[in-house]
Amino acid sequence: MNPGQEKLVYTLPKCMNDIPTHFCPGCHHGIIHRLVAQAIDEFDLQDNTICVGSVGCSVFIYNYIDVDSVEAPHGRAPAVATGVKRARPENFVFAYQGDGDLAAIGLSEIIHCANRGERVTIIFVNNTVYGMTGGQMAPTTLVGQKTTTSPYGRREDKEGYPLKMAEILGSLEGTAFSARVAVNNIKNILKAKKALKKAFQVQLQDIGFGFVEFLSACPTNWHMSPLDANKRIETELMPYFPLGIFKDKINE
Amino acid sequence: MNPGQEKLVYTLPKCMNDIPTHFCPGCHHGIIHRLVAQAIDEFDLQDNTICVGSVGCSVFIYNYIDVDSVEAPHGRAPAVATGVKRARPENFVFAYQGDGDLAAIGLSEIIHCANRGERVTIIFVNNTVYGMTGGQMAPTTLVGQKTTTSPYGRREDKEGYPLKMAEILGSLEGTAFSARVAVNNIKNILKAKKALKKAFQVQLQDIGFGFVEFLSACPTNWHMSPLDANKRIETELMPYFPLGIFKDKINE
Amino acid sequence: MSRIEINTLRCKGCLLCTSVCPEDILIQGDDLNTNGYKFVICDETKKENCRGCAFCAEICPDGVIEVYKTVKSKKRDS
Amino acid sequence: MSRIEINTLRCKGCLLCTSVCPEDILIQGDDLNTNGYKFVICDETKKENCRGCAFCAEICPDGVIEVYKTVKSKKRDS
Amino acid sequence: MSENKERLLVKGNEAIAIGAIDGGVECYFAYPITPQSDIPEYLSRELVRLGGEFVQAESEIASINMVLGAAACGKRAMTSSSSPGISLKQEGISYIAGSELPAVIINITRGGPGLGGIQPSQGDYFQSTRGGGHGDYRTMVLAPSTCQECYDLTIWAFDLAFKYRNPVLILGDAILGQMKEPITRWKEREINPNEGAEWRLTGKKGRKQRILKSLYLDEGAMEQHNLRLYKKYKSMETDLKWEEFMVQDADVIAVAFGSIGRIVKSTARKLRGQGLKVGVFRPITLFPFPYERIRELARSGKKFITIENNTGQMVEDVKLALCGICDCGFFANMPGKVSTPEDFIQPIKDQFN
Amino acid sequence: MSENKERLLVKGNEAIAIGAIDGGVECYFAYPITPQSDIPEYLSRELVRLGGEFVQAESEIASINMVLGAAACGKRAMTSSSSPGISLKQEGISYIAGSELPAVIINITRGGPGLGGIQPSQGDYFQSTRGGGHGDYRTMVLAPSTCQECYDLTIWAFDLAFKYRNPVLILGDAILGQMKEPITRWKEREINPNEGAEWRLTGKKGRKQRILKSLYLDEGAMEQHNLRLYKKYKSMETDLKWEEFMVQDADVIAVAFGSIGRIVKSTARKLRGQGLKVGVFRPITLFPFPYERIRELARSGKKFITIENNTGQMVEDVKLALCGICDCGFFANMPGKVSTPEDFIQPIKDQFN
Amino acid sequence: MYQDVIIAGFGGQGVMLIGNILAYAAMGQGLNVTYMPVYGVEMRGGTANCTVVISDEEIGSPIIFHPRSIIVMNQPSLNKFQPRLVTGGLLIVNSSIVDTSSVPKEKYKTLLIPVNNIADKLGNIKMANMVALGAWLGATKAVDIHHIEDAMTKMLSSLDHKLIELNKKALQEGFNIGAKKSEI
Amino acid sequence: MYQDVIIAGFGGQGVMLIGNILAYAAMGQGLNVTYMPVYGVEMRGGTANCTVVISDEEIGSPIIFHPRSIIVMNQPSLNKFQPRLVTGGLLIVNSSIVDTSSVPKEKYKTLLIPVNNIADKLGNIKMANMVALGAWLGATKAVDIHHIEDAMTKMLSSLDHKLIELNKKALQEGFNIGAKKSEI
Ligand SMILES: Cc1ncc(C[n+]2csc(CCOP(=O)(O)OP(=O)(O)O)c2C)c(N)n1
Ligand SMILES: Cc1ncc(C[n+]2csc(CCOP(=O)(O)OP(=O)(O)O)c2C)c(N)n1
Ligand code: SF4
Ligand code: SF4
Ligand code: SF4
Ligand code: SF4
Ligand code: SF4
Ligand code: SF4
Ligand SMILES: [Mg+2]
Ligand SMILES: [Mg+2]
Repeated sequence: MNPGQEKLVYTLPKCMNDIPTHFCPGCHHGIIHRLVAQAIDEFDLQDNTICVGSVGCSVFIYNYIDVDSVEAPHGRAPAVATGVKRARPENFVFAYQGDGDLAAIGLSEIIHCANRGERVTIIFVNNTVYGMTGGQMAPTTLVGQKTTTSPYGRREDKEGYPLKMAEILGSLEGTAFSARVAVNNIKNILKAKKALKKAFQVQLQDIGFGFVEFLSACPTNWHMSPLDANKRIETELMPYFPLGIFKDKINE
Repeated sequence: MNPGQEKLVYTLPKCMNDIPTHFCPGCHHGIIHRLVAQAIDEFDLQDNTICVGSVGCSVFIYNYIDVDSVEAPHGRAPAVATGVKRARPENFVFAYQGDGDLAAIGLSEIIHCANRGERVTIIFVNNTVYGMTGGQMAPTTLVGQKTTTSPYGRREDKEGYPLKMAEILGSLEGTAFSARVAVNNIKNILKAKKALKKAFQVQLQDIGFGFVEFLSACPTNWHMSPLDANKRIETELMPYFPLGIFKDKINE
Repeated sequence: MSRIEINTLRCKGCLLCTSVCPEDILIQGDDLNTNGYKFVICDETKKENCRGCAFCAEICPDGVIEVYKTVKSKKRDS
Repeated sequence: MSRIEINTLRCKGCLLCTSVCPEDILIQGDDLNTNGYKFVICDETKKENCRGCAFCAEICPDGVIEVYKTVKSKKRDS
Repeated sequence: MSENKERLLVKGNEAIAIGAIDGGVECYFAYPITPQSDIPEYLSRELVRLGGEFVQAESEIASINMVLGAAACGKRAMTSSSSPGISLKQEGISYIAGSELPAVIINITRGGPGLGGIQPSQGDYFQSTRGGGHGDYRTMVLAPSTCQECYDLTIWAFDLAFKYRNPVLILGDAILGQMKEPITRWKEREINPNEGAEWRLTGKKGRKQRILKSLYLDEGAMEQHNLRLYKKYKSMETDLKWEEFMVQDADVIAVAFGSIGRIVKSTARKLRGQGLKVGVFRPITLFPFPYERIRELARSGKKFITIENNTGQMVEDVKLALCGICDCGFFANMPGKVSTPEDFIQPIKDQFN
Repeated sequence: MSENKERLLVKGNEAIAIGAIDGGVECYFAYPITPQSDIPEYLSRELVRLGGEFVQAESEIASINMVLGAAACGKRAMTSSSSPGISLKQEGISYIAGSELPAVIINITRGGPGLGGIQPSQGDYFQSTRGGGHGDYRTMVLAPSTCQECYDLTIWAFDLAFKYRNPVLILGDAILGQMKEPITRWKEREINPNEGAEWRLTGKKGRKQRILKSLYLDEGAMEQHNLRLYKKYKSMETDLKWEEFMVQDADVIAVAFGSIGRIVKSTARKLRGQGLKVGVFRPITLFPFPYERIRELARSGKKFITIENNTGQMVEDVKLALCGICDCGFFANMPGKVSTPEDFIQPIKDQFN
Repeated sequence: MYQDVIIAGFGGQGVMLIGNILAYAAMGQGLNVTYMPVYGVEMRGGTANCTVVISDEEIGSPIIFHPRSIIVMNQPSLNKFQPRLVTGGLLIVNSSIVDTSSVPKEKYKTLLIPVNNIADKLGNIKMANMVALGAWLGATKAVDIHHIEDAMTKMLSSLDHKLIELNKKALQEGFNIGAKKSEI
Repeated sequence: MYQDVIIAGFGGQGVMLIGNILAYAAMGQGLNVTYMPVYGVEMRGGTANCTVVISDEEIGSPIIFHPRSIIVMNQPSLNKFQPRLVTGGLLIVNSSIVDTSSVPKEKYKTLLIPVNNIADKLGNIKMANMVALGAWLGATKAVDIHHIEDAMTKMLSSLDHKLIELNKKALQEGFNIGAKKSEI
């Protein structure tokens, strides 16, 4: 290419459909969707992937990422993914779940899936609320945080402390990779990409269960502007939900 | 009392009914039932206790321990106990669950109950199999152990490793006491009594959730004589499931 | 001499008690009870040694054993 | 000079892009698009400084931005 | 509607929550799901303020089992959800029925099957009236069609639950849950400290142990238990409830429940305007079902058409009522289709031929 | 029964497991529960030996959802359980039906409600035939009455599941699951690698993306979906199946299914011995139900009695069939009561008056 | 007395609020009323709408497929609901942002009102919804304006007094326009 | 040809095994047969029983409330099942451990056989069940003994040859006694 010549350096990932999203302004789901799609492209997996969608604001993931997809009932994506992977071990299988989905109703399924060491990759979007249903308390809601069902703020002696899924799953033998990342700034986005890559690799290399927890903003239900919500990730979420890698069998 | 005079030093706890048990010969459920009953007597709780039974070989606990009782569906005792305790915080509430009940179908309920710090006490009997239904694999079945549904032995790469519930629950903020004990010999029985006492105290003193995991023999489904089964507790279970206290807010 | 009472009708012959008795007093008998179990009995030759420690009763899954302890004559009344 | 293209119809005016642009090129405009959002535009005065770093595009939740980089003339062709 | 009392403009969901409060609910356990989340949102605020217990459970299964626990203590306990969530509660509901405990369960349905959608639908009629769980049990089922009824029937539901020691289900849909209408509160919240004193768990102090369970293994015990339950379900017929709207002189009676019931009333008014004698029969208790009254009306020579927002469920009950007298027409408003009075004009007219 | 082929003496549960293997099951997911645990026990050994997948799931919910996943890949997938476990699967079954996926679900029932007991019962008829889950869906329901039928119908169930892309339920009880009887295997296990090639998920290589889901939010979409499903359920009537036993000249026909069906046949033989012309009609497909054939028989003047091991469920279908022609007697053998042919003699005799 | 209306616009335009105020006012006047919002994920799309039915008789259906009047605050709402309006029905259009050339005028009683601009002039573009509601009232006289004002005071109680007064002014302004325009 | 039998005793007495062998043998002989065990928690109690029905016609009920014959290996089983035996039915009692004074003799064809002692004498008390099965066969002739032997060989395949031979001997011994006693 000649100097001065223009090159398209950033556009939608190949496996993503070029359509408007249904997300609210400033919702991180959109960013996370794209990171997942980039990873699929990077490993050239579009033709070979089966996506397991879940119920939550990400319910339309199959509209955005152009891969074969099946819809799991609320919380059951890890079980559905297990069924898919056992049926077609030759496929790359990932599921995408919210924090209500994964840490509340689906807690048993995710732990057992990880513990069995299923060769699947789980993308976990922790936005500390039930987004889709209008901002109710989630198992990851911070202590003191007001939601529509914790109108007086989450009380640690009644509702307990937020669950740290990346740590809990990281402690299980079957988990080959577990990390917590964020997409609130460019540095963290780069780290998130690396983590995603590893969570893909542990499946592709038949090592075990792969897991990435994303801290994610929900401006709508946090009742914040998108920019303030984005800031909250760092100021309020990270102190309780530290970013980091909690298990990495590739580097062991 | 005069020297040479006789004194009854061991008989059934006051709150236990004097009836034959339905357990198989050498089953530890019988010992654990009695330890629980002794603790109830010790704290003088018989009149004030509500017991939540579960589904498993211990399903008839209410026939043996003479306290008000309600029967929970398989795995849901922690949720039922939550309902009971919220309804009647003035009562002492305990549930008694097997490993299939607590660590398989009821995993979500026990973790959330502990995480909320519900003021209830959970007695967990880990005999590494589904006793009542005839010896199927449990989440606590040891790697390599043959059961009726793991006829080739539990395979770590397909079924994963046994879950260590006392450790997992101990790691949650809401848990005030968590320990693993055994009743295979007198020394361990004494330790078990102490642990039980603390698991009662954290509820009585409104500190949080109390949990005791008992390693328990199931001669029938281990296809062992009662004595051999009793030995297996030490030779095979303890190396993987170490006895110990994993959380103790009383001593903190 | 302390002593134990065995409710032989309820004994299931699991022998756990035999594994903890410091004096090896408990042994399996030859008879079946009405439930078809070979219940344990006291070894008549050792019976006298019973310490009343209640280990046997503590471990018996079926609550079959009651223990009577005799206060040692050396001790003062209390 | 590198440059970006903004699909203003799809922009939701969240302004995340403005928070990461090292050159502060992106600003909120005054107009609403057909979805009722005040979409972002390039600050015409700073536009030229665009580095083609694609930070804005990386963070945009709605995939609104495409980035075209101009190969620096100092570098050799590759 | 009393003109003197203050009227509140509230959603059906809120009317249910307010009805629960005035009906004396002490413990409420739920898990969010559209289109009923206003109920937990309201009660997390108001019930907690009044000193009641609200737990947002980790799942629908946990919440129904918390209800079981609180109900065993003789408390007025409630849970609410929507179709898929209610499916998940089926095992628990069966246990509550089997253990003969009182409980109020709200189902503000959505369209199914599966994830379906949050549109109005009456697809859960069978599940509600035939005991979607296992075993031969029944829940009482009440179907409101206005916000006022949402309030009234919730209060009644608690009374019935304790009268029969049985779960009582309120079956609404997205229209009822989401629409706002004025309601009048007519009941003061009161908690009866002696309710269930004969059977509830309190610790056995001063009396014999109580065991609340559904396990019956001894020979003949389960048979007896089932027979007793069966008789209890039969006895519920003393609490039948329905609305008759212009049936007296009607030639054709449209049978419809819940939100469709009110919409069909609009249709009937329109058709009366066209000179057609149309009446509406709206069952309010879906179980027990007012078979006898329908049979009576049929004997007087009227024609029937059932209209539902599903592919045909209550129509079976109407047919069972009409058995041997006449048949029943049926019009299926497909789940997901938002119905308007116009939709039902032709189907009803067709009955006149 | 061919006398040449080797006969195996197996439990009904095992016959189902063997039927699953010969029917080409590739993935089986289950959770233990009496009285069906022989199925996972058999398949954990034999299916795994043949290279199939068996996962003992952590719960009934997980297992039905694993079935959903495997079914989405076009595999012959199965789960089995018993009443309370089946209640827990209702949400998943509704999703599978809503997503139009093939699956075989075995319910070897116990007595309910609640924990109930492991005694024989037919208390889950409504749940099975009316879609115990939410929404307007149906599962095909097959009711074997011998171990041979356990085997035969399991094979057929897989074929039907793929034919209709719908869950097919086998409804047995503790008698059938636990009794041993000789069976003859007549089918070789074969796996069709192209089954479901038009819709299954394999990765999109070489074609457009496929989405298997039950969510329909766009205006009119759910309505259309429900309409299509409704038509599909109607079309299942081409696969109706039942047994007629001495009905030709019968004055009274006893209608009974499953294990009760075979026991009533013994009663009929006894009554024939007493000179009473009794026949037995045994529906084998419970959904779709053979309404038309029963109606036909009724038109020829026969009397009917339904006998069930519950308080009256299938009798509603028989009544719906007979609607307007005649009524139907009913005898309830209470769940938990182990029935013998003698129990039914008097009730049937009573029909002759 | 019977009246129904569908009110539709962008999420931020306050269409649900004026629907609520209208319903509340109707109740205050002793009428029967139903208010039916869209709900759930439908709201994520960025448009919102609600239906209000007012009557002195029992109200059957709270859902109206062919409304007697509609208030459309943006283009997509016009496109969606105008075809369903009954012939001769009342069509109130926010002409500040809707392409008025696309508005059919013959079949309906059409009021093109630049509610955004009017509100802007009054001091706050956010009150455009009140102008629209006022216009509808002026045209239909379905509910007394003082009941609307009471309802408004109750619903906007979190705002300071001055803002409420401004809102009332916007309502009145709209009412006047509506009344005048519909006389023609 | 029709025959049914309930076989009952303690868990360890092998009653399920002989029920299975009998069913298997009947199948080998080309007959229809059903075998119905008790199952689940009922077995925890320590007693076990099963029902075998053999017929050359289709078998309706595998469950028999009034059996034509019963084999009771212990006292509780006698107490439970004897009252249900049809008048004139065959009652085989393990008289080694059952209180024979409690056995009614007139109403039934009663065979008191000390199967424990016989088995013990033959070398292993565990074969008492085979003696009892043999006795039943001797009395009923329901199935050819060689089919029983085939079935036994198949079912006991894990045992060594010598033990199988011993079991056959026990069966034969029982058969002889049963045949002889029932001639009387
Ligand atoms: C069984 C069941 N229960 C409840 C719901 C309602 N529901 C849909 S999404 C959701 C939670 C969404 O929260 P989360 O998983 O955190 O995802 P987010 O929307 O925040 O991304 C709930 C409770 C459902 N669809 N199914
Ligand atoms: C929903 C449901 N699923 C399954 C069962 C069957 N079941 C009864 S007990 C049990 C497991 C028993 O194992 P465990 O909890 O370990 O207790 P144990 O008998 O070993 O003491 C199972 C699976 C049931 N009753 N309900
Ligand atoms: S509600 Fe929250 S999570 Fe859902 S789309 Fe909006 S911002 Fe995103
Ligand atoms: S099966 Fe196992 S756990 Fe159950 S009673 Fe017997 S020995 Fe105990
Ligand atoms: S009390 Fe102690 S010494 Fe006496 S028999 Fe028991 S264990 Fe042995
Ligand atoms: S421990 Fe108890 S049951 Fe076991 S042998 Fe000893 S006395 Fe008998
Ligand atoms: S590419 Fe870089 S410099 Fe250019 S506008 Fe985007 S963030 Fe700014
Ligand atoms: S990040 Fe994207 S959607 Fe947000 S303002 Fe920038 S371009 Fe618009
Ligand atoms: Mg969330
Ligand atoms: Mg266990």
